[in-house]
Amino acid sequence: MSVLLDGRTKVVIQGLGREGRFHAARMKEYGTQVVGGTSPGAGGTQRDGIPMFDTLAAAVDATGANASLIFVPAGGAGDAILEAIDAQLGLVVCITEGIPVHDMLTVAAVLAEAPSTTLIGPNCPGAISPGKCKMGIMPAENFSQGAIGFVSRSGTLTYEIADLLTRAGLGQSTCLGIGGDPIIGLPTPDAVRLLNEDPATEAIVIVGEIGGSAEEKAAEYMRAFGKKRAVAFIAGRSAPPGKRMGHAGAIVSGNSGTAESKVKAFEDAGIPVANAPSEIPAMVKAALRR
Amino acid sequence: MSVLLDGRTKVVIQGLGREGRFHAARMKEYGTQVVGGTSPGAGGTQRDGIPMFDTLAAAVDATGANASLIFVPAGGAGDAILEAIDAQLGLVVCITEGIPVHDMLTVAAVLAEAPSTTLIGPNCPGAISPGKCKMGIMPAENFSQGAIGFVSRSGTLTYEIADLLTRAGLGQSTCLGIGGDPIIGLPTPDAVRLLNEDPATEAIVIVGEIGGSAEEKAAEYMRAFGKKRAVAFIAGRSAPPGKRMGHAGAIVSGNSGTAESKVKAFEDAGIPVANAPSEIPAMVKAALRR
Amino acid sequence: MVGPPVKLHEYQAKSVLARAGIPVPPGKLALTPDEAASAARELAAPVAVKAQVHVGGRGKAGGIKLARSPEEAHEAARSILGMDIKGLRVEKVYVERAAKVRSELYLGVTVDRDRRRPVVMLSTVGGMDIEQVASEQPEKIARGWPDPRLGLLPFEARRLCFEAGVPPEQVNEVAGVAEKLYEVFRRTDAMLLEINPLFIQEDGSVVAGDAKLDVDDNALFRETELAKWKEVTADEQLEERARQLGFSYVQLDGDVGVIGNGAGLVMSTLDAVRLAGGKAANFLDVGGGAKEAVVKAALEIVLSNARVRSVLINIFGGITRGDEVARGIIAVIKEHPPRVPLVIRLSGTEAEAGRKILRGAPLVSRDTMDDAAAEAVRLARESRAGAEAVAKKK
Amino acid sequence: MVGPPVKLHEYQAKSVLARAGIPVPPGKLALTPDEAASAARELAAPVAVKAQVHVGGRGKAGGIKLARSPEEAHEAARSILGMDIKGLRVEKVYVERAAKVRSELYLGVTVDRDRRRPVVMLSTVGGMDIEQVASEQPEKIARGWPDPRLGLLPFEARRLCFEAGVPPEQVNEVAGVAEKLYEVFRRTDAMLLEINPLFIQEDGSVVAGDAKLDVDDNALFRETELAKWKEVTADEQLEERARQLGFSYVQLDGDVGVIGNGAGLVMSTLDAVRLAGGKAANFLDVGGGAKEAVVKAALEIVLSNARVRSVLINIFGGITRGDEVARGIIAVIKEHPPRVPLVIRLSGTEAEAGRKILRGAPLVSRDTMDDAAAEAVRLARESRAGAEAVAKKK
Repeated sequence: MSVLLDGRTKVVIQGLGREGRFHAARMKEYGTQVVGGTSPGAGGTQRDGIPMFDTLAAAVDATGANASLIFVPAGGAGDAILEAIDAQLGLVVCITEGIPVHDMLTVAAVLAEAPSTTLIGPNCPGAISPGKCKMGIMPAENFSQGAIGFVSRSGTLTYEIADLLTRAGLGQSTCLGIGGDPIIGLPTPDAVRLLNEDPATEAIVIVGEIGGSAEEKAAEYMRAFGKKRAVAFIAGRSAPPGKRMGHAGAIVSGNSGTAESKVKAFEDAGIPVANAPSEIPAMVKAALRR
Repeated sequence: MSVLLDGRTKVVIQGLGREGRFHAARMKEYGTQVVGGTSPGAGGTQRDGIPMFDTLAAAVDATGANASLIFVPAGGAGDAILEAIDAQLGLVVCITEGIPVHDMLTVAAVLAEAPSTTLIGPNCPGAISPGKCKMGIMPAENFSQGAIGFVSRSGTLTYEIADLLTRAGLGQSTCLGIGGDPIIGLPTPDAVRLLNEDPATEAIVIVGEIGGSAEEKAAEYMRAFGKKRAVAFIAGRSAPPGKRMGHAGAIVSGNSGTAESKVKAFEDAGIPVANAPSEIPAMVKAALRR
Repeated sequence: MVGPPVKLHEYQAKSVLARAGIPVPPGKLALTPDEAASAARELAAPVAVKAQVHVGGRGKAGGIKLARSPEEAHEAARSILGMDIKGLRVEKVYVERAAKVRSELYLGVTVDRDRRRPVVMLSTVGGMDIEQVASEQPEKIARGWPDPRLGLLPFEARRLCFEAGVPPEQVNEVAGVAEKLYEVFRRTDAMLLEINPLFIQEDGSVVAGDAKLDVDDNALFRETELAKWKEVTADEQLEERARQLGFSYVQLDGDVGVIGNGAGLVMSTLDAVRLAGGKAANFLDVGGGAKEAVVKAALEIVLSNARVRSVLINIFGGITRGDEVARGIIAVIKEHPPRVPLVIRLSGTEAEAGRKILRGAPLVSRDTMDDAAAEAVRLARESRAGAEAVAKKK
Repeated sequence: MVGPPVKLHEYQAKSVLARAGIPVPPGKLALTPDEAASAARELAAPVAVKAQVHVGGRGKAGGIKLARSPEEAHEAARSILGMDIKGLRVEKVYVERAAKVRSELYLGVTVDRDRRRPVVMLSTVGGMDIEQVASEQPEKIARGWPDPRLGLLPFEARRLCFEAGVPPEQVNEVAGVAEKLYEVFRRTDAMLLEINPLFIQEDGSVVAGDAKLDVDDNALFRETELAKWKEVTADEQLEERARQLGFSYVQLDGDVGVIGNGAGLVMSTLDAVRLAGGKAANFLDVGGGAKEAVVKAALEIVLSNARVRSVLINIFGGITRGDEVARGIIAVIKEHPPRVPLVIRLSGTEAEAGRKILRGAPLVSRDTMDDAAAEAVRLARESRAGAEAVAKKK
């Protein structure tokens, strides 16, 4: 098993342009069911063998899709997410970076009233249940099937850690790259909850970074409800306050969002925190042995 | 039993000004628990023995109210309804006439996502469960306790028919004066459903009027799910098309909203339709005998 | 008191649309043929000269004319100004640069009572009455129900276009117009906002052919700019005066004047009159808690209708008190005895006191609505028969 | 590439507020003492003369002066213009009619990440840094989280006022300002919008004392008017140039230059440098799929920092290809051999090909992030030690 996505996931690519085509091809190679694409005016045509539609509603009607992957540029991506919620898809992954915060505030308000839709991202690499389904832009070769649930706010750091896990023989149940923006669809605590409740997941790797207090909330949740062992890592321990470190969400403002606070929250919850990504595999193995 | 309001209903009056005070006094005489009133700036004072609050939130906090009755003038009444939904009250009755339609469109959208709140009105006389609780401006002496559920889009016509029922020995379980506006909180079909499912209600009197298609939908519902006998009456059979008959919602537009269509719908559902209010009591008695 | 929506003229509605960034053809209002000619000169003809009146079907009635020169515009305006269209005199024309039409769409927003949502409608059958399209070719109308908190979202606007069959090259522009139109609908407290037809021109651009904007009367308090455009036609003056006095009045074509309290009760009273074989001369709801002065004014308005042969007053007292009503009636009778018989039915709050006040006054009292209606109809019939007999004798 | 919010000056933010109907004192911008004096004359003194710079705490730094006459305004402007406040030179002052202050409020709107909602804050402790109030007297701040689809509703605005303890006579006006402020927040794509202090004047009226408006950099494409006000300080010029080249750059104060792909990976690389006992000179994320030219530009920017004593390049290839990165590095090395040692770690997509390209180039290659960081720190330390030895000898 896995969470959110598996062999039954049928994906429409919203905004199937150049970038989308590249990744759609990789996803199909991986075995993901890419059943359609949207691009206004392209309805009735095909792109790389993928049937195209003018609207997501038409695509879902015709294909029975239950998920979408969004490559629409930042100015229209909020609208694309709303379109996906309106189409009642179960899983929506938005890769797009740079969506205005106010657009995401609207999305979050609508999403709060659409409990059947899970949004991953925006500004994220996507999600993968190794061996079953890949919805995103991550290089598949760094991932392998197994029992480690993995949630991360980063992109390449996710690949790096997945690669370390894979080389150590620690395959993954599902990896959720939830995105580096201040307002995202599936924040760390919600992602951790999903993995904690997934029977196929034996241990959880939580990769956070400075900014916000999602890690503190996830730690709190695990302290109260944790059924699985967990190991955490926080990126940005050496980042100065007041500076945005690449991710719109990675900023220490005043006393909030510091790495210290996050590390302490995990340690208080009995979750060991790695000093470097390279420490993670051994710590996971140790946790599984406890 | 009764629906929506009974002896446990604790009411705050929103906009407790001159009109509100008059009716609050009548309601208290009737035995309704009027636990508070709101008027910005009046917090901490009393009006006719009713404790006053600046905000509804404060009133609910202090009194444990579960219902509100709104007398706020039209320009602010939509906001008052939103305040009541925000306070998570179970029952909100809005007496105010003349609320802009766009304000009610917003209210309806918010209400659709607040299933625990029922709004009666606006532009309505309110609701009464005779002998238990009165939330509205109706003269109590026309009503009597019994087993007839009664829903009506009108004000005085409701009193007239309640009076006829009462004189004929047909007491009422709950009377819902749902209001004459085109967009109301509890339209006829929903009100009929509540009464149909109320164990204390033996028969239902449905008083509609021209405009919209709520009566048709109520008839459809009763045809499919009706557990109770029902009698209907439609006001405005002789009204010309295109003219608003006193109520903002009482207008025949094109082919829609005609009395003929409503009468036919009820008759098709096996619900007899009275030609005049005076016929209703005998028809109810006949229906109960069937 | 509820009033009908405030209707804007085409030129007014278009100025509202233009400010919202919706393309409209350049145009000028003209009150005389000379003004129309100079407008045509300024706009560089050909132009359309269009009657500005608050009725539909002005095209068929000859209220729209094409003019290829200022002289033709002068001539067109001369023939349209002063014209009578469905009882309304044309006082002004709108002179507008003629569009180069490739095809016509319908685009409109109104309120869907059943769904309790705004509804946006788009059709490639433009220029026709949308109700007619709805009944004859319902599949030709695409509908969307935006969340009023979000407005018409870009994806919803595009979906409407694709569903309606708008040519792909025009989808972006038409969707953009639809989004803006919804925003105007919201911002103006509109009950109905239509662009019909919405022209697709030969060069592919999109422009509003005609525009209709009806504003919610209940929202005029905050639509101060639009409120200035409110016009009351001769027809509506009585209804408007009644509204200012605080009650609802609708003129009908029978001879039994009707006064009551509460819209449902008055509608039922009209129905009772019809059941008794008569026809009501009007609908008049004095509202809740009417005082003596209001009742007096109401009775005077009803009596001012020359067709009225009897008046039926039906009051079920709640907040309205029977004694107040009675005093209002007595005040009228004292000032000048009414020329037609009055039938009154008082019930509810202070009905007894009211009946006491009316005792001895020249009027008929009945206990029930049905009896009162029957009596009012009988009296009107008698009066009619008398009048007919007199007429025959002459 | 993510950028910091665009900060508006007080006078710019106030012009936005004024257009939205929020009361602000009359004021004029002045670039010279003479302009300040004539502004004071026009406004009829007393006035406040305020430095317009993008830093907090200008009051304490002497950047705000009261002037009771045009002459005093001249003198105040003379002393403020050209002043250095936290490293920024004052180029303009805002001359504003002085308010007659009875009390001061704080009113602000920002984004609450945890609740994923806008948050409106109101406090009767005005004129102070709100974070300080939040930590010292948290009970003094009333908060509301409006639904962005509805805006700040009148009842929510009133509730904030009553909860904050605004005097009842000012509740309507302050609530009105809060509603309008939220609307400006929404309409300007603001990340932060503050009126601090919001003055209650002696006559009971309410007026904005100071205003702060930070606009979402990601929304500048549609905030075309506000985008014109974007200013890049000397400090930020390098970061701005990097953003225009397509990558994120943040200047830090260590001596190990860092380049990587992906924000999380680069942050981890900085952390690895610190763990190895060093300090990073910068954060630089080349983003996803960086090509040769971008890598070249990135390396040049890092090397342009005189403090840099070694450069650590950490690439985990995904969309970014190792061979493209390698070619970018080689291009720089060929053009002008770098003055400091380069340490590179390539992994993931096309890492092997990249390593092949780099073979023989004057740089150190390592397999893991930890090893590479340790080596870069060691090299920087060596270089520092060498330099210190040289300095000592002199």
